[in-house]
Amino acid sequence: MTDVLHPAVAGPQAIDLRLRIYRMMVEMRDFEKRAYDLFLQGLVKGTSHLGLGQEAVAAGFGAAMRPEDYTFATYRGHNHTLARGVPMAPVMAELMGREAGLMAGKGGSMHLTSVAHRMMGSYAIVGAHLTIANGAAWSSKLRGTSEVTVCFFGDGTTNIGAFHEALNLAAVWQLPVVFVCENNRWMEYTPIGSVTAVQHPAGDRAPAYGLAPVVIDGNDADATYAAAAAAIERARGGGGPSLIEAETYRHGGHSRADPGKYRPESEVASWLARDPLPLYRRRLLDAGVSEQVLASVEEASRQAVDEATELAAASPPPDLSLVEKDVFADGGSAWRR
Amino acid sequence: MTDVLHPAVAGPQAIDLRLRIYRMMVEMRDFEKRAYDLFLQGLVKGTSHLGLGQEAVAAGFGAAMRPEDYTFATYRGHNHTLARGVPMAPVMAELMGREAGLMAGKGGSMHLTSVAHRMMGSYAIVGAHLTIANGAAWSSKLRGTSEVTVCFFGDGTTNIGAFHEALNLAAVWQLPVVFVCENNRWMEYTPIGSVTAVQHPAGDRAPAYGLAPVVIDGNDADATYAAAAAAIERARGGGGPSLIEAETYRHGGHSRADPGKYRPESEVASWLARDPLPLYRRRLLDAGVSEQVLASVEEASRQAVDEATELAAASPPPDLSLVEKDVFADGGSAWRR
Amino acid sequence: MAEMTYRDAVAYGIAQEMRRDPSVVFLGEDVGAAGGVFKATVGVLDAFGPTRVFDTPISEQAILGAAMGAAMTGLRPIAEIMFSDFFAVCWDIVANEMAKTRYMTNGQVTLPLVVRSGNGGGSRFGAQHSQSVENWAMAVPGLKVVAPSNPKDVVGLLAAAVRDTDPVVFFEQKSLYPTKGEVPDGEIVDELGRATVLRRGGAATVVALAAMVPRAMAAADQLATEGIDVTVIDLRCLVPLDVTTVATSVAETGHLVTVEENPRLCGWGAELASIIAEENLFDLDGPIVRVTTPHVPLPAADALEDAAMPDVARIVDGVRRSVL
Amino acid sequence: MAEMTYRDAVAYGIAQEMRRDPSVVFLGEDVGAAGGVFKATVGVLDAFGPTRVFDTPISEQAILGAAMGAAMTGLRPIAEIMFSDFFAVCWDIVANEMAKTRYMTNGQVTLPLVVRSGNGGGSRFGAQHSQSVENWAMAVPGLKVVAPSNPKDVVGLLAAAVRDTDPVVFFEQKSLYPTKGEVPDGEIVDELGRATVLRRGGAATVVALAAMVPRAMAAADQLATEGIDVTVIDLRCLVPLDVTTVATSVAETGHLVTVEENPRLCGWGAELASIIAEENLFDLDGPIVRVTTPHVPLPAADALEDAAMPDVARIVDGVRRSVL
Ligand SMILES: Cc1ncc(C[n+]2csc(CCOP(=O)(O)OP(=O)(O)O)c2C)c(N)n1
Ligand SMILES: Cc1ncc(C[n+]2csc(CCOP(=O)(O)OP(=O)(O)O)c2C)c(N)n1
Ligand SMILES: [Mg+2]
Ligand SMILES: [Mg+2]
Repeated sequence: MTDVLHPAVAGPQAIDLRLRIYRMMVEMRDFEKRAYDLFLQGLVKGTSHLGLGQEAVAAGFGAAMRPEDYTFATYRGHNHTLARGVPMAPVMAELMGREAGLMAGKGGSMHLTSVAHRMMGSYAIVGAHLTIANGAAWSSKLRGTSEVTVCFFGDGTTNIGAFHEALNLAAVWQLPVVFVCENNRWMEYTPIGSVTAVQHPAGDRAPAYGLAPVVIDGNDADATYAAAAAAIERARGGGGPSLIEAETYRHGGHSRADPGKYRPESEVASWLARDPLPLYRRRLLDAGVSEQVLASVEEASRQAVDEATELAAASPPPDLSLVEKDVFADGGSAWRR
Repeated sequence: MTDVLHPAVAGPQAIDLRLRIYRMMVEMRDFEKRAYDLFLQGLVKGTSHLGLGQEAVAAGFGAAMRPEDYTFATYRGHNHTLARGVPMAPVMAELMGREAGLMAGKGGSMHLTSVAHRMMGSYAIVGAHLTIANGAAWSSKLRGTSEVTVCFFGDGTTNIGAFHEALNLAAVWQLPVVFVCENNRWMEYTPIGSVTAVQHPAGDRAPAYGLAPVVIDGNDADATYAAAAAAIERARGGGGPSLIEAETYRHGGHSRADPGKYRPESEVASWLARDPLPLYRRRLLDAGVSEQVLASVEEASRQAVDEATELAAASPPPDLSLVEKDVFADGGSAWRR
Repeated sequence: MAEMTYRDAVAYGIAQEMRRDPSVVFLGEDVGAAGGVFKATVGVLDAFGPTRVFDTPISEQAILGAAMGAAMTGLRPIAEIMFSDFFAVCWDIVANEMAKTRYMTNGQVTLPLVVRSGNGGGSRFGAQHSQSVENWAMAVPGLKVVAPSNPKDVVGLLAAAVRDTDPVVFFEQKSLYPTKGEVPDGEIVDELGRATVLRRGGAATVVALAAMVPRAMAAADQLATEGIDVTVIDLRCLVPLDVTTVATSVAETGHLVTVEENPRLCGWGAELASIIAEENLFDLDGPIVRVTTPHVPLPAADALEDAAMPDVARIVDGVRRSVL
Repeated sequence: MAEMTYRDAVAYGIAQEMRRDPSVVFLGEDVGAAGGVFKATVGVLDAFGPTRVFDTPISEQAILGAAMGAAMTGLRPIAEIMFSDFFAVCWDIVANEMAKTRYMTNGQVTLPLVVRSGNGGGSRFGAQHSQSVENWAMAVPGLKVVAPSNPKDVVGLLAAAVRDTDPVVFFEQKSLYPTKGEVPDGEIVDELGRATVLRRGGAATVVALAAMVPRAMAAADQLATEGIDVTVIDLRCLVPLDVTTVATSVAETGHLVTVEENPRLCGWGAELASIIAEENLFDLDGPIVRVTTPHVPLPAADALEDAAMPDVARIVDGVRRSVL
């Protein structure tokens, strides 16, 4: 566990950054709670995978990234999408399958993508996007830019072949990529410990790729920021890839319909007690931020979510012509001539 | 490197075993040299991948296995096939695409299989057979037998996804399987060091699966036997899988048409100087085996190869009806009714 | 005789076979303790315990490799690939290893195993969790391919698949899981490679598979009200393919319409159409019409997904175009 | 105008595009220093250096993932999958990622990349190194699929593929590598989706691809001696598919024979046959005949492999069965 604060969040001068991180976390939390409500109301029709409880990872890394950096995420990618500054309304509309959706409803919750924000996609086949993230990082390097790619995935993902191939290639080619394993202890309904040969699915495997093991408290946004800043800096400076394991927990089930009852109550309770939001809120209060400032962040977030929901709900279903659009780059789907 | 001899080969009473290992190596060497001649004569038509120089691995492990144990090998599997007692003639005939072939010509050099000898196949897609070897080991465990599975593969194979998946599952399920990485320093034409994040492609990765790193001198048949006996014993006793990296070298090119010229001359020379056969021969002489005994082993091998070649060459091409045979278990290929 | 969901029929069928034959083992992701992500294997772990039912890591290649190696050495594994889209991460084991090993070894290796998988669209899961990939499997020599449309067939065809000595890919259509049907009491064992004629009519032969079967039946109802009586055939298996039943019917009706969920190109409909166009051309009185999903990935939004997949209206239209 | 092997045309084509466009990079196993295991990329590393040509580990998923990520972010990669059989170990990246990402992102992501691969049989490599898998790619919406039959087309179609804004799977038929043909001087850029009519005759339309093209031409020669003059079409691309050229010819000849190397079920021949059987049924004067490899894995022995693959005699026979 990292117990030194990154200089950027250590001093009182860092309040702006920390408030930004807090704001991101609050927005993620409010957004996803609303998404859950909408699902209960039958308005989110497909599946969705919430990151409730894991906000400190997305926020800490999001805050440490520059606009030119690339994000690759999984189906559990709402938080990582918001962290790049993608507005809530199109994300909400995408979950609801509306025309105003980020991808006009064609991708759905599991595939959030906003190239304009360098949110390069959410991928729903476990493992694949680690190899694709490499490609973006490789391109950044070949094009001589200073872009860094950050790639998020879960603990369960460390047991699939693509993980291994991606990590090795990243290390051999010294790519500017940061792999972030959000170890929330569970795959879908199976505990990671029961199917993994090592205790830290990512941390204990870093040496297999010549990388340093890094295991951090993923519920502590200062710790995630610190690890992010260090790894991103290193990557940007030509120091190659990192593999970071952030220990965290999802508060709810795996996907929308799952109550998550297979988890021991005591485990759930102990992690709820370590909820990253109140933890960070307290820390900001301790650092001298006023209750009022925090409350106004929270109020703004609630409003933003309300507005986004309204906008999304007001949007019509996508035009049916979209079914045959954009299979190919000419905009169409014609496979014959 | 292992520098203690296994008790079984340590004392003078072990001469029989060591002679057996020597005989296996000599037969492998002679067999493959003949296979190469036949290729030059246009009699071996498909591709083939020789293990010349790597005999000590196949022989050491072969000698340590019991008849009930399973072997899984790669396209470079002639030696491992012979090591299980499969007669030379059908192997030679298979290389030549003849009716008398081990699989009547249907598989070819890359797919040597003799279920009767528990040689469960040679596999030509890098990595796949590690997962299949697990399956055999899993079955042995579930059926309550004491069978052990030994699975051979190359250094380049450690970078493909299936390697990772197989090693993790073997460790989690504590399967009676021994994975043997024959590190001959080269993939096809690319040196393993240039594409691998760690120095020992298997050894340095064993800890990623909770396994002990084991790197042995793969050109020393006593060392390979010792490592094999220890790992097989452990597996048989319920101690789970092992991953062994045997350092060795192929004397020739990757496959039949490759002269292997991409390799530095000094590297080739240094490894030829460590040719496992003369090394072991000298050791047996030192241990008191007579020149005469060794010469008779060698003479018998030459004769066996000659006979096998004759038998194979006398065999006709396979009957064309085999094309549509044994796609399915009813013996046929009918996909319709 | 009990009414049962398609979902429950899966667990019922697995249990029937595991009870009968101790060499049947079952493995996959979340299949044991959780009873499967589609809840199609609830109770199997409880009934047969952790020495026969195995939760695995997310390692599809390792899962199928384990199944294959076990099948080579005396067991009869049933492996689950959660969504059929994930065949893409382990296709090597299916297409290059399982399918070819008996052939390459000249019959030495036998692979009695079943790979079950949730297949198909209609659940708003988007392009990577909704594919119909039965044609991927059909295109590979050495695999048998099954796709039941109702609970009784799930049980009977699963039993046939488990007892079969070849590798069988068994597609369960995800959108059918909640549907119900009668399942007779006692052991049910069906036969691979026999299509079922669900309805007879002289106007055209409509051939469907899995989730397209109820839609084809609904289309037949609608066409009947217009005086167009069609034969509806549930293909049930793609390999072995029951050409006889289809060809016999086409000889009577003169018209063939296939209804498939997979995207347009190179589906089983194309195979069937080509067989008829080669062997029974002169029986045809009108064009062979294939109703398929267009050649697009599946969109996530409900409105779009519904528009993409073949529906009753498109089937009706397809029949009309054929009999015109 | 120079005579060149199919093999050399690959390196020539890659070099033409890499010279023209600095965003084109090239990666794969043994493709650089060794010039490729088929020696089809000799000289490319020397010409463009290690900042544009990359030897990779044996990690097909990582290779294609790298290509895809690079294509998303400004480069135009050419990736090699050594043998097309190995698509099975990275099919997820091809079928689930490359093919679907533009669609799922509503056009946000563009993937200008080419995956080249050695395809097909005839080299006695056995079942895991001899497959024709062009139908695997054709069945997946979102991929373009190319398979040239001669050196000039290799250069021109490769250029078209590299310049195309979509992911293109480019199949090089391994047994064609040593064959020679004329390649015009200067830049050669062809067009995807245009079949070539190689020979015209009124008796039947014979459509072939890649290695089957020279065999179809030889069959046409033989048939001509019997007074049966056929049209031979080299399809060249499967997606886009030049239905127009084929259908126009069938309208003239009344007979369609497809000659494909892939195993029987669900090949491009089935797709083409079904299209004609749906859209041009009444142009047909005889059965549509598909000449294919039987539905078997390929055997290794030369005698067996030759017996399995379509040869001139079987093509001749196929035409006879159609025109009868
Ligand atoms: C190749 C593949 N196998 C299985 C799945 C089904 N699946 C989706 S999410 C998931 C669990 C992933 O666990 P983890 O990587 O820990 O991520 P988390 O969901 O906990 O964020 C599984 C098994 C999949 N999407 N892709
Ligand atoms: C998945 C896959 N990728 C590529 C190949 C082509 N290939 C065959 S052997 C080989 C090199 C393997 O190297 P290694 O594992 O070190 O084994 P060695 O040949 O040295 O015994 C390659 C790349 C293959 N057969 N399968
Ligand atoms: Mg997890
Ligand atoms: Mg090697």
